[in-house]
Amino acid sequence: MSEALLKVESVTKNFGGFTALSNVTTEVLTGERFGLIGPNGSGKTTLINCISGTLVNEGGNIIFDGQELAGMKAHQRTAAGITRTFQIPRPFHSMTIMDNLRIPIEFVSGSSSSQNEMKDQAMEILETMGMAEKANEETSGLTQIELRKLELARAIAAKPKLLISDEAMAGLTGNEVDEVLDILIKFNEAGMTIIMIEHIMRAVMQFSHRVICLDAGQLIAEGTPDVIVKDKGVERAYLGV
Amino acid sequence: MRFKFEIGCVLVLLACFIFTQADINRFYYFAGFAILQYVMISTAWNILGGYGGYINFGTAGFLGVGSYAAIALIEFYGAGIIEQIVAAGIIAGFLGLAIGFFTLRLKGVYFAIATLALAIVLETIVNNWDYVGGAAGVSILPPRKPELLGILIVDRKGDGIFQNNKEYLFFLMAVMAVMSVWIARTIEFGKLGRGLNAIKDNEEAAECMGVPTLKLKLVATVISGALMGMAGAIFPSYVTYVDPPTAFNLELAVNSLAMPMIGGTFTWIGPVVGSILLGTVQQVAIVTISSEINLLIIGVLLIFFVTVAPQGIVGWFMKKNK
Amino acid sequence: MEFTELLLNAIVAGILLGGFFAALSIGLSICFGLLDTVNIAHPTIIVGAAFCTFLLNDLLGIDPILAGLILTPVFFILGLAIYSMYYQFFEKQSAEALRGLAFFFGLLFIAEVLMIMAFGVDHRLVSAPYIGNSFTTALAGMEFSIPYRLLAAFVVASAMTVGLQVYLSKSFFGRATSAVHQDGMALSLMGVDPVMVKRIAFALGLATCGLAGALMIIVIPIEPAVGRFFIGNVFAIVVLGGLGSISGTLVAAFILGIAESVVSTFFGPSWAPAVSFAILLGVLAFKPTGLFGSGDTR
Amino acid sequence: MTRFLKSRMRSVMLVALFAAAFSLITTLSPVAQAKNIKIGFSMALTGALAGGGKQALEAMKIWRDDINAKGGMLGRQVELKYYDDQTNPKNVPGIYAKLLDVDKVDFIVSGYGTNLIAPAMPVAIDRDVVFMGLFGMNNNKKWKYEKYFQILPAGPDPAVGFSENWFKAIETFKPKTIALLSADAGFARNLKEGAITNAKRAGYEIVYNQNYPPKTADFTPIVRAVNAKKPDIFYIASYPNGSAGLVRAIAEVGTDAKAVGGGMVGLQFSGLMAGLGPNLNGILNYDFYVPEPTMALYPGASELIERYQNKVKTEGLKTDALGYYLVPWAYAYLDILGQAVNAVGKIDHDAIAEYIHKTEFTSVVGKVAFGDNGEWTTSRTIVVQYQNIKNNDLSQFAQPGVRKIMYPADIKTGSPVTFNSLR
Repeated sequence: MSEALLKVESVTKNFGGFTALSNVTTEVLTGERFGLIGPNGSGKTTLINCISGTLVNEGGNIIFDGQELAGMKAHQRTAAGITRTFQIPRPFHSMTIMDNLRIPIEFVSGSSSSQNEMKDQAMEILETMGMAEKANEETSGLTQIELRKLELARAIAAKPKLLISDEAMAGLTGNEVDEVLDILIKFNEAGMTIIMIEHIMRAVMQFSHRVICLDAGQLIAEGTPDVIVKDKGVERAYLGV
Repeated sequence: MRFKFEIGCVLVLLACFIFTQADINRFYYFAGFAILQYVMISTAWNILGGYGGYINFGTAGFLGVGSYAAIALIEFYGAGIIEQIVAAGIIAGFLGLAIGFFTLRLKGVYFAIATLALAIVLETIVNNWDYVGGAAGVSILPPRKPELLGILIVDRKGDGIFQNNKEYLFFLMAVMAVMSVWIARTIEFGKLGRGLNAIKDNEEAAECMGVPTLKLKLVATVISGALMGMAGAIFPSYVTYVDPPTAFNLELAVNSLAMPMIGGTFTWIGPVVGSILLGTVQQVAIVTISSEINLLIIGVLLIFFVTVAPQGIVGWFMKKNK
Repeated sequence: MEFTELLLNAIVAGILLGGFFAALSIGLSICFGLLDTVNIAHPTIIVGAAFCTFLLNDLLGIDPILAGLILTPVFFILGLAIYSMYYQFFEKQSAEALRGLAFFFGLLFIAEVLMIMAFGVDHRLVSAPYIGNSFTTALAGMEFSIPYRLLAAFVVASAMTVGLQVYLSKSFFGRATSAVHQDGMALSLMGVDPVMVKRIAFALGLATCGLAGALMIIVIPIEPAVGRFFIGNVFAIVVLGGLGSISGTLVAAFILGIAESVVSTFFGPSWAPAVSFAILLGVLAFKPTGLFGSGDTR
Repeated sequence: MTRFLKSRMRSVMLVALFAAAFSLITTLSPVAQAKNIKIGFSMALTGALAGGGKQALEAMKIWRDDINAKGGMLGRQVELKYYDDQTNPKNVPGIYAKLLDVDKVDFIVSGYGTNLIAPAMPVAIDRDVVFMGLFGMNNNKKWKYEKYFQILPAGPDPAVGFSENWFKAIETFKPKTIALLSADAGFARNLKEGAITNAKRAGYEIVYNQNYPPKTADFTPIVRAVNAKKPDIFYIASYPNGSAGLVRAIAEVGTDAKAVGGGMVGLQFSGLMAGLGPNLNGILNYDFYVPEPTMALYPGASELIERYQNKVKTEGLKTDALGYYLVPWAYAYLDILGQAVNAVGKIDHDAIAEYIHKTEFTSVVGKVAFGDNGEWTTSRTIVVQYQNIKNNDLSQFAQPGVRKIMYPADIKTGSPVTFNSLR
């Protein structure tokens, strides 16, 4: 493994009197498959909101690819190479699936390409995802797994260096989870660093090189999946004992 | 064919020009002017409201600023109509930029109410600005023989291009309306339009997919505002008397959002269809029904269309032909 | 001394005027703030109630405020009817707020026409012993005169606000209303029909029009189109107070009332609307959810 | 559906829509009725000025019936052709174009009010036709159109002439200071400008000069601000909403000004008079016609008003129950046109305009002569003081003694007393 792609240094975030993140420090290495776990309300989504720029952290620094992210808007961070998916899929519902993918291509990864080239790039991703035949359909008719896949496909279309996948597998069946895992691993092998937030332990442990666990806004454990699984603190956080 | 739409635009303008040369009742220029003005206003509104999903409730503010910019220029040095329109477009565009900075961070209803508030603030300022007539209103005397680049435009004896000022204004209005439809269509099929659509569907997702949302909204507000300002600028010359309640009328806010909605907000043709339809009904109602029933018809039509054709007439047609 | 006397009188007048504004806005605070129905026809419906008050007062000699109370259940039922229609065509299809806005505009026009046909276009007033007189008192060498009609508006509006606030925060139904505002799904899981809750809440909002109409005709002369004057004001107040906050609405109404009154007294009344709405714009620029709004901006 | 078909559909739809819109407008052309003389106008039947507009329209219908009973104009029956301008100046140019081009009316007269006359002026000038105005303030000042005649009896300089008599009436108080307040609306602002001229002529010191927005709900702060300046007189140029609000606010806050009122529009309307009742006592305001015995100089006016009142009652009209304010004037501006046309004997706008300029007419508003800009040669606004109002009963306002005439001197039925002495 090489040097750190993303450095999170003492990041703190408050909502009114409630501390959602307190002094979180960690780093993600280039090419790594990084797992982020923690019980509900532990601050996982808040952390990635701070990384992706939809929230502004009050304290600490986030450094991506050697660049300090403070003051950068979400779309600038996307252009810099950080893209995320949403826990509840947020497709552009007035567009076809193809057009959904064309938004990040046009605004980020392929802004200098012609319309036809953009279409090809989108199609290529859809083919990898196994959704090519649905390219010209509206999003309203999609099933749960298809929505999840669209969410991923759209994020991948931005050609990020770092992909943050926020519970991309919630509500999917076992087979479908494997399908999504395969896709993510495929893109990781092509060089994409991936942070995966997940409740499905099997998936996250199988996927990740390294895992951190948050509880009540604090980082309580960090290590390889084997270490995390045996960690007492993690167990306590999840079981509430 | 590549420029089919542009050719269509030219043909429409040609038809309008021939229309002004035919010796017919001048009433049609008045009615046509009013309808074309609404085509322009609702098209302009739709750039931000239809594509971007930001409801501008302050249409009257932008139009009023356009009208009063024109009046100020007339009072200042007797500016010609083209100068008025250009200047009003620039001023209203800047207004859009300024307002955008303040209000575009607001979402949904907050934005709508903020723009409404803005229109009221502007009306109050104009009320107290005596140079342009203030609350007392102002009469505009149109020049008898306007020239443009040394060419005589209007002359009663037939030496100019048009016989009558109203024909000239009608044609100008047609040019501007077609231009704004062209602009709206270009935006719709371009990067800006797709970005705005993404914003309408889900702003946060759009931002995270690399769409510079604030910038696009600002650009849309500026373009939309400038077009509204231009539509407002021609108004004083048309009506020859303007006072703040007329220039900042609530009717403008209602029509500018009702017309695109009746036609369909998702495509350029929607506002055009909506404003031709509703505008014609209004113009016809004024000169056929001389009572409050007029207003009743508008009310019933509004409710009818939004309940029966939720995607507008264009959406309804597309569905049927799927 | 004279300045202090003027200023204090202006503030008192502003609070009373704010009470009147609150009466006009409080129903909208429920319909718009809690239920997201952009009821632009709200002031016009109040004018309708004002005309009914006029009839009751003119024909039967009923005191306007009593008439307002009598009208309250009538407008509650009207609210049920309007919401049923609105639900059928918009809410059920989860249509954008924009379509609802057009619907209420249509409603506004129809209501105006009905009033023109029923009452004509002339201005109407009511008479009651407390109209045209004021309560005068001297305090610390300064004279205060408080018009009874505005005092009535203030008292009734405050009572209405406090009543609604208590009802909405203490009763099961009230809490259900707040819940439906935040998460309709959770409510259905609790076994409460969210549509029913919304319907009743909307009707409650419209029921306030009964009393608000009575206050309107006590305070100003009415004609069918006078409701349009207040569209800007009531929406500004609800938004300034923060959507979903009943007490915020009351405070915002006082702020606008005092602003208008003080500006009228010291800087010339013609600037009053600009100041009121500039306050709104200023607040929104710094706190996009209004004074007492919760975190989420919709 | 293919993209091509879709775009085809669109253009077909657009063309069809244009065609439908055009045909809808063109089919409006009515069957020409050559026999009748048609008089066309726009009138405010909805919107802010509808109260006046509806009243005027009924008076105009009475005139039509009268002249038709007498044989019409030029031996032809008269027909009124009118459209509702919704009190929105924007609608006016189109309406007059329709009247002249499509309906082919023989004459046009104006709608009610300055704002709605203004946008019709260029249309009339463009067609070079006689244009009678109903209650316009200085509409012809910029245009100087020689075929425009206006019925508001405010003299050759209307803005100043309108309040001239009022300022003469208050001389008796020997005032030194004056406060001026006006509604932020066209007509009222003009009135106030005229009043300022009169105040300066008389050498009064202006201690307060402000405008209020039409949407003002509470006027007590304004009245207090005025009182703080301790003016001897308080001139108000207001619209109906504000007139009512101010009368009440003054009743509640009180004032030491000796004269209050002047240009308060709306206090002449039945609804407001009855609604305000005793609060009106002491107000000194302009008026045009009141049921005082000396108003006999308007021949036939009281009979006309009686007919109007009966019409309202029997037909169940929702218009002003008394009709003092506009009925004689709306009748007269048509009557003068009718007299002129019949005297000239043909539809010749040049000749008719010339005739109107050189003739002194006698109508229900007495003797009328038009001078420069088509305004009256003399001012005949009357000044009345409200007094002896006991309750909110409307019928008392139909009796003499409630609105006594203070000026002009030749028809006065009382002398102005200080505001507070009548409270």
